[in-house]
Amino acid sequence: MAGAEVTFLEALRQGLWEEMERDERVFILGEDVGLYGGAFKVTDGFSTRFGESRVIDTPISEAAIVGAAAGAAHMGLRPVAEMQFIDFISCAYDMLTNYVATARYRAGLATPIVVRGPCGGYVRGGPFHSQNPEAAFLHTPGLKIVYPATVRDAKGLIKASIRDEDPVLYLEHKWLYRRIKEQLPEGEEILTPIGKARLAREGKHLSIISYGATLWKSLEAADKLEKDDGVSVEVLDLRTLLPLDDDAIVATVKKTNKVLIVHEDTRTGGIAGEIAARINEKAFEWLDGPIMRVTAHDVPLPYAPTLEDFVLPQTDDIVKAARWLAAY
Amino acid sequence: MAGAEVTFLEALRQGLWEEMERDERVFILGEDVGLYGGAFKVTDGFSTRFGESRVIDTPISEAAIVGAAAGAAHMGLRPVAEMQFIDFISCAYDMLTNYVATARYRAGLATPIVVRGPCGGYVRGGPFHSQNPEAAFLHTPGLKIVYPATVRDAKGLIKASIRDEDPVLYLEHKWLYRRIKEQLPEGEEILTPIGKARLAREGKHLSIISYGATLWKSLEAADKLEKDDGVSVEVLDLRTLLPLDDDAIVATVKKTNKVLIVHEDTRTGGIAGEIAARINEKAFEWLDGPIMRVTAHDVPLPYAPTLEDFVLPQTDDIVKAARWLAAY
Amino acid sequence: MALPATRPTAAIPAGAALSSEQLLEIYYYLRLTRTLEERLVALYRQTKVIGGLFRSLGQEGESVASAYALERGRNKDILSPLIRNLGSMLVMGAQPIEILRQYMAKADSPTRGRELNVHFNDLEKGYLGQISHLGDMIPVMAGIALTFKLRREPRVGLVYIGDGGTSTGTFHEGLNFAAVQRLPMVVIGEYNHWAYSTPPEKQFAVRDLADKAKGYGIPAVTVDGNDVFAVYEATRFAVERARRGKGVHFIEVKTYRRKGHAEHDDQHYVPKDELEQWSSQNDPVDRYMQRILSADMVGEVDLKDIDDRVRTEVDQATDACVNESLPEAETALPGVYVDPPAADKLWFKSV
Amino acid sequence: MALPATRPTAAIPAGAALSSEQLLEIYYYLRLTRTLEERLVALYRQTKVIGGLFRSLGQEGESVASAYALERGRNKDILSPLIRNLGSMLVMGAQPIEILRQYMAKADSPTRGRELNVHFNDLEKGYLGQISHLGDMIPVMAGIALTFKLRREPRVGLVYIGDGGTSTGTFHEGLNFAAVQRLPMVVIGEYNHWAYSTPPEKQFAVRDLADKAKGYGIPAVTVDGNDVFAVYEATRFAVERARRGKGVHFIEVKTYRRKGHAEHDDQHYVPKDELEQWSSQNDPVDRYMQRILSADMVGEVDLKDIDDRVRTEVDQATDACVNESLPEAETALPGVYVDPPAADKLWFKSV
Ligand SMILES: Cc1ncc(C[n+]2csc(CCOP(=O)(O)OP(=O)(O)O)c2C)c(N)n1
Ligand SMILES: Cc1ncc(C[n+]2csc(CCOP(=O)(O)OP(=O)(O)O)c2C)c(N)n1
Ligand SMILES: [Mg+2]
Ligand SMILES: [Mg+2]
Repeated sequence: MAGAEVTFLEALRQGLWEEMERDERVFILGEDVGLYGGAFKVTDGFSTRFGESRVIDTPISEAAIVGAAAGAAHMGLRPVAEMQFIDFISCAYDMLTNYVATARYRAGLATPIVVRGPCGGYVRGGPFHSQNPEAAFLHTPGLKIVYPATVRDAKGLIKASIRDEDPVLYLEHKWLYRRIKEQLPEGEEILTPIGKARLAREGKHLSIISYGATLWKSLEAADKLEKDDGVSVEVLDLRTLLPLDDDAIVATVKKTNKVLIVHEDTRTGGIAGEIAARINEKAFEWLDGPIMRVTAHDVPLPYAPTLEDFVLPQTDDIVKAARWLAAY
Repeated sequence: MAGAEVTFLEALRQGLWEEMERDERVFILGEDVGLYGGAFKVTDGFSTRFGESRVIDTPISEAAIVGAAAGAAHMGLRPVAEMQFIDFISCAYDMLTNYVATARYRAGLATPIVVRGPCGGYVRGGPFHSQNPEAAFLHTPGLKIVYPATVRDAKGLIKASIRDEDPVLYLEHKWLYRRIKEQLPEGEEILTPIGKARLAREGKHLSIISYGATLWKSLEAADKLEKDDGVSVEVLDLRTLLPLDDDAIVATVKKTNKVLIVHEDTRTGGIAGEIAARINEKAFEWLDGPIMRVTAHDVPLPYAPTLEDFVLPQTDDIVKAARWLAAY
Repeated sequence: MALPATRPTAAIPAGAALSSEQLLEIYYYLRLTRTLEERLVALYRQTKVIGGLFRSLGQEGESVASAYALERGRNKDILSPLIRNLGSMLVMGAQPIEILRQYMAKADSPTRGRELNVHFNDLEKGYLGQISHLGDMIPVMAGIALTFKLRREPRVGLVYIGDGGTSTGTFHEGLNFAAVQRLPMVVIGEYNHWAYSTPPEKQFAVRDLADKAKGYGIPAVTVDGNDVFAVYEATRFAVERARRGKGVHFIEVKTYRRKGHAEHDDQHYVPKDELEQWSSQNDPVDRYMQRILSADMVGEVDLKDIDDRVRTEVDQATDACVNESLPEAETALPGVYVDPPAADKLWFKSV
Repeated sequence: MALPATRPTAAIPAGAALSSEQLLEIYYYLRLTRTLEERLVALYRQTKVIGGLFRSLGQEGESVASAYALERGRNKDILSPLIRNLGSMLVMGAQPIEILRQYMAKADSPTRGRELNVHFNDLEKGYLGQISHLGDMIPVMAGIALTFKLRREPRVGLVYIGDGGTSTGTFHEGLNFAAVQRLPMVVIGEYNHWAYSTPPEKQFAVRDLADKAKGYGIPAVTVDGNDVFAVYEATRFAVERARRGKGVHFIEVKTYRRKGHAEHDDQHYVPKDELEQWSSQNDPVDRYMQRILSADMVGEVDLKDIDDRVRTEVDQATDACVNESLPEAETALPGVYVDPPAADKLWFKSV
């Protein structure tokens, strides 16, 4: 039976809460996550319920936060480390890519940690509070990257990430926090499998592959194209970026024979490249047109609304690109 | 007139030396670069010639090395920062991507620094002395990445990087240091333009796009294919990875209609993806076969020769892949 | 650990050797900082400020006094402020209209709408804007001070770090490097009792930030950060010492962040009485006024004139820019590099 | 700053309370460390060692003594060694054959040929292998100690850091975090006079590593690192203190790296007389032997027996593995994750 409508942020909160109730090995550490409840209030009320020893306020030390999480994970705990803004994960880049991600492979060490934090733009955050770090970590065997776009997956993926045996980078788009709502079933446990994409919209003429905030802009564009142009667009929500769900990607390409990859991240070195390469290798013969990309422009994200709106991909950009590709 | 034969390492050394002789604003900082001359002796003899104030031994602090270089560059100096092994650049990831690369765009600050160091495998260095960091920085507007494969470019690109007005990551493959030799013309100044690829081998049937150590393995493969199969392979040496030379890439694709991208770096999230995406966008109609990749396997690089040889792309792998593509 | 809130209003230390013109100039910057921030709050409430708003209420004294101890002007000293060092930037010559334009992301703002609030530079005037990542400016300022040393220029670099910021790895690496190189650098550690919602005891296990200097082999002093004269004196001493080639100096200023981390923060985690005590009995501007008035070096009327002048300047600056336009969309593309001059405009913008 | 090279051979401190069995056990580990390394040098010269070879000659004392102060065995204390802490790992139960196999990248090495030298773990026995990136193990060990604290287990984490390693940001962040949390952790700072070719005065501006502890609000002690008893005593004190919930303790051991950074390094930058002095008059193993013999707690013959036993063990271990094969190529693929179980074998391997 359906429960009350909840926001993306509330669903994430519920998922964290349920896992902490379920498994006492789970604990949270990060800056201002305790009494204050985190910069975006994701852990609001947690320290009261679970105590300061399971909701640990740390110094401003991202490398120590991630490193300490790793050590605790080796000993059997299930740490969830918060980056106040995901932009600061860059300070833990060495610890995550060299220590954490390689631990199982090089030394047989289990390191089941979750590193999570608010990412993404469209919120006038400027160059250091709007970043999309997925591409910087895509190149890291040993790490998993999940990126929920829906309220349901916000909950289902945080729970799955905490239960995963390997380190997971959980990216939550702050533009979605309070913007989208959904009724979640009560009673039933929501777990979204890691590594599986989701068909967000069925279509015949063209496929859009996206995730996160641009998934919604892609869906908006799809509706517009259906209405205005009678073009039927399929939309695939990747949900997990590492490992990628090649089967789902190939399936939609083979179905529509045209693909547009949409991401908010800058173009060069963005994840669209990897996806394009895989489609080439696995479905080249099915392509009736070039794999095209709609992405941010290759600049640090500027602060002014006029600039940010231009730099980041908008629904109209997706519509224009899809129209061009459909007509190809 | 042609001078004596020099190694890749000696050419790099000469380039650094000449720039320090030419321009007193140029100075070097890094770990053990002074009296000791650096872990690979690239700066051997520099402190004697130029003094300790222009060849600065630093504490083990990669973020401080890069940050201090940036500050000095703002003031008009031309710092060349050495990472003892490029693997340790991960400790300066925040400083490079957030502070250095964005400085000009966000604040109009000139930051002409060079960050250089030995990278790459095939030398039994294990997971932390063999890394290929290019993909992790490809996603960084404001940074340039150069990767010489030849003795001439080792010299020409270090000189061009030092003279460039923007921050440059100069990657030198340690497997090439003493393995390749070349006669360099005396008297004439060698400057390799940043942003321009080099046609390393002309061919008709298929193009291999590569750089660094695998450029040589690709050339070896090309000779073998010519001899054994009569397949004429063109080989493009990228030389600069950021910004990529799209014109050169598109030109070779349009000429041979088949392309194999070869890099030593792990597959997922590697630079080949970006190249594949660009070819799709700019030369889709010219493709007579899928863009294929020969790369390392998606694991941290293991130490044992048997494992490393299997994980990293070898000449035979390139031969097999090219053969397959030629027959496509 | 809050300082005893009431302070003896001692006479002005002779050492300060500040003329009444200078005393009034300092007052001007204190007043300008506070008035300008109050104006920003008003604009914020009118949703004219695009992003967040960060206050330095209660910290204007240490910002202004520390910057005032520097040599200002072309090819003189350089400082790198934090988000609560608006006062320091104004002293170095940043203009109110530049601050207003930055916060409102105007086309004519120093960063042309690319960066926020006080994140901008003028190396000619002597300030280098911070980036958000705390600690990063310490190594960068070390590089600037290194340049002064290599060129044998009698210049000093001054950099601020918060009590929270001292926990970052970059703070450690940068300060250690500067100490080893004996660079002409002064670090102002701002003990303002909070790092967002985190109190000092959850940030470090030492009592004073000054204790941290012991690990770097550099001298340190702790001063009352709400005593303009104490901060000025300590900074001047440290700066001149550094200028003489004696190396890095650390100054801890004990002060208090009287507003939330940013305007959105309701400070529910802050003890109300503590807040009340600092604002009613330990306001740096009030204390400064008492001091200079009781020392008979300036008159009420002088201060009154400055208040009026400041109000006028802030009004004029506001009127001059509040209706300015935001940057043109495509101005987002140039200037990532010198070469290429602009980022590609993406294909879908023109199909 | 070299220590005065000759040491008074005082009687064994009563506090040590070590039985002659224990004294002999310590001697066994000292001898085993040195003999095993000499064997590795021989294998290195025969090019049987795949990568570089790192010696702890002159530092065996502090490694063995500090580890010996821990409670060993399942669910007991845990340490994280550096490349020169071979002795610490042996004390915790690492087997000579494991070390030999690691260096030779054998299929049956603890990491199955994936990682080098002493980079491997056995958390059951109580050691966590390092990664190359210096400083990273400090936060990781803090996380292990945090687990002990959260679970109220009477266990302690011990982690080593070199004089050079203390310059890293991760050292700072990890130690500060541990200090704030009052974790049961002991840090051994190894002042061995060199970081590759870099001397302490180019690494930091303090005299002793112990000075750095002052910045974290934790107690520190500096001991003669070549005095096995002094290191054992200091570590035992710090470990028990940590076990009682009193928090982090820092121990600086003054010692000397008598070989180059690695075998390839000819040490041309090292003053010959300094080297000679440390080896002839301040060798930790020689000093230990003098001490226990002069205290009449053991006899020459006991030591001789141990020397023979060690030689036999190292011979046997070598013979047992020297001709073992390297790992099968495709064993490189499994184990990046639990799920998926193995990395894809790339397409070109099978066309
Ligand atoms: C490396 C890094 N981590 C996290 C943040 C997020 N953040 C911004 S301000 C702040 C608190 C800073 O406290 P403090 O250094 O004491 O400065 P104050 O706000 O008190 O002036 C935090 C955690 C950041 N900016 N940089
Ligand atoms: C972050 C980082 N930077 C650089 C290196 C390269 N490196 C390996 S060992 C070493 C010197 C270490 O000196 P110290 O910490 O004193 O340890 P010791 O060798 O004396 O035992 C350096 C610079 C590294 N391993 N990690
Ligand atoms: Mg603070
Ligand atoms: Mg050392």
